Amino acid sequence: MTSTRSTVDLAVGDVLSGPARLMSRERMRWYCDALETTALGTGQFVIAEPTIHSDDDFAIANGLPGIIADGMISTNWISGMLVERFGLGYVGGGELQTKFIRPIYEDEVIETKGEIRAVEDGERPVYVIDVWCETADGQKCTVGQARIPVLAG
Amino acid sequence: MLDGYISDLEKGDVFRPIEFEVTSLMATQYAHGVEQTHELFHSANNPLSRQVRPITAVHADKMKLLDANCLKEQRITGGRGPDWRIHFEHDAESIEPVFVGDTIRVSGRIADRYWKRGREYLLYEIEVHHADGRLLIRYRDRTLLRYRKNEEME
Amino acid sequence: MGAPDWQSLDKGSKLQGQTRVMTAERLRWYGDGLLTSSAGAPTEVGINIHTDDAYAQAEGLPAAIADGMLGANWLAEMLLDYFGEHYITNSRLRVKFIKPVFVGQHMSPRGVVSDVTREGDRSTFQIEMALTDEEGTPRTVGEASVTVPNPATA
Amino acid sequence: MPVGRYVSDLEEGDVLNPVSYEMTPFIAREYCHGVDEVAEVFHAPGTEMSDAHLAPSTLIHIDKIRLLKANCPDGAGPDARIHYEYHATHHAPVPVGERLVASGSVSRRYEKRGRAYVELEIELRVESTDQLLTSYRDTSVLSFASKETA
Repeated sequence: MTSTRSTVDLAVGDVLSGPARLMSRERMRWYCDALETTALGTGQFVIAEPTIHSDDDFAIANGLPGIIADGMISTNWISGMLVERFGLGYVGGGELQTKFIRPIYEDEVIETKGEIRAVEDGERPVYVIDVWCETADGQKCTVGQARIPVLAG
Repeated sequence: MLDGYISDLEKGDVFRPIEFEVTSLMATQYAHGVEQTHELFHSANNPLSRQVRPITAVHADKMKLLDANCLKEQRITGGRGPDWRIHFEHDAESIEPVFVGDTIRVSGRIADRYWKRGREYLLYEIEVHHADGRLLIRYRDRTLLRYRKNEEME
Repeated sequence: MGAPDWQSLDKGSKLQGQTRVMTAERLRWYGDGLLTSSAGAPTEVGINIHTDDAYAQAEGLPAAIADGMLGANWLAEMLLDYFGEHYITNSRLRVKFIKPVFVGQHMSPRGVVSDVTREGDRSTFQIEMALTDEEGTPRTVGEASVTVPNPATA
Repeated sequence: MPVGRYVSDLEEGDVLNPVSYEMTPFIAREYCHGVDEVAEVFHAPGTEMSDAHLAPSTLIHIDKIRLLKANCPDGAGPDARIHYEYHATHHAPVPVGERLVASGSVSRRYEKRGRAYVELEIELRVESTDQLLTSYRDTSVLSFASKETA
């Protein structure tokens, strides 16, 4: 894993990519349970109550065609891509903004991507990166921007 | 002896085989349990174009086989025997992948039961075949029946 | 880890996997994964020698110990990282759990290519492997073989 | 004292009662496990990235959940809430083992195309030093089904 970068080694137009993953029913459930478990934070694992992310009937009753992924799953996949590429520069001083512009449905293959939009000059240069998740046929679902300072060596 | 506890098994016992369909849940949840994030185990979107069950999950086949043959100790549903066993050796040969959707047949026998340095061991020989007859995995597994030593058998 | 890079390996090459700390959470994730995969439905692990110190002590152990298969899977992951789907399609992995692994220990998968056999359009790599603790002491040891197509025919 | 019975009762200007908790290794690890995040820095100290055990940055979203659970004890309201925007700014790594305080307020509540939106501004600080770790803005839709045609 890359943890520090002392020089600007990415240019406008350079791309980042994470793995292509299936948004499976299980992945949706793992996140729901993790959310409840960590929000309660008692040290005990918790199985989440049914939600639009885990229960078909619940989702349909809320006007959805079926269960949809919690937007924080795709946000975390983008975040994971940034952790792997930028390490502490992202974790300790970066910024990530994402919007959930299209639901991610069960069994869609989702790719995580990024592209350097700008490198802002300054004592501490900052990468401005367009980030998004898209389906196999290129429909963007989660879109946003990250700002990550280039770490001094 | 079959149908008792696992500690009742003897050299030469042949298990009644089990047959079942490998589901996506079986593959993805095992991989999740060991933080294997490679997409091979989570979807068909991978170089083999079909979702694969991790080879190491043959260990779960052993558990299912034991549940079907040692009726006093069905561990999957929470049962337990007189002592907790300790896994000592895992030896899996993958001849062909086990894909999600395959119906597989798990068979096996107790190849040996013996004492060594005060501890008693079971040696399992297990095979996983596809329902069409192809051999997929050949598995040998050595397990201590209990951790605590029997000093008389040292 | 990027694309599998077995083509850069030769006799004597060293393999390295991700160092991980053994945690109580990881032991529960493994137990849940194993039982869910075995049962075919979400199943939670209960009290056993891997999840409960008191239970482990009653069995003569100093504390709860890791299920050996968790470390075996970390070794398997190293093979997957280097050999990709070839580890799935044609391989053998044999491991022995020679020393217990306790919560808090940092475990590192390591390997060395002990032999490469090139026959026709295929090569078979033999690998000696160990899961070592922070002192460098092997706690799980093993050997693996993986057969891959030669580059010209890949 | 709760600010609203339901999340859907929240109004612009509402200040949420802060929540204080210890960021335990358990919380960091379980969250990572839920999202396939395997970077070891979020599981243990002493990694290539950091001597300290760190919590993943995205856990700030769980601070929103904590604040809503504490301030709106009866849950979402008549409809399921849908998350629309996540925006976190990291000022320092979030250390595991520290007591943290999450505070927040409702910065906007507005209607758009028949749907009600709520925007929260949240800060996460170290309890003992008041050091700001993360600032976070979050937008949620209070109901997915549009009320325009209802």
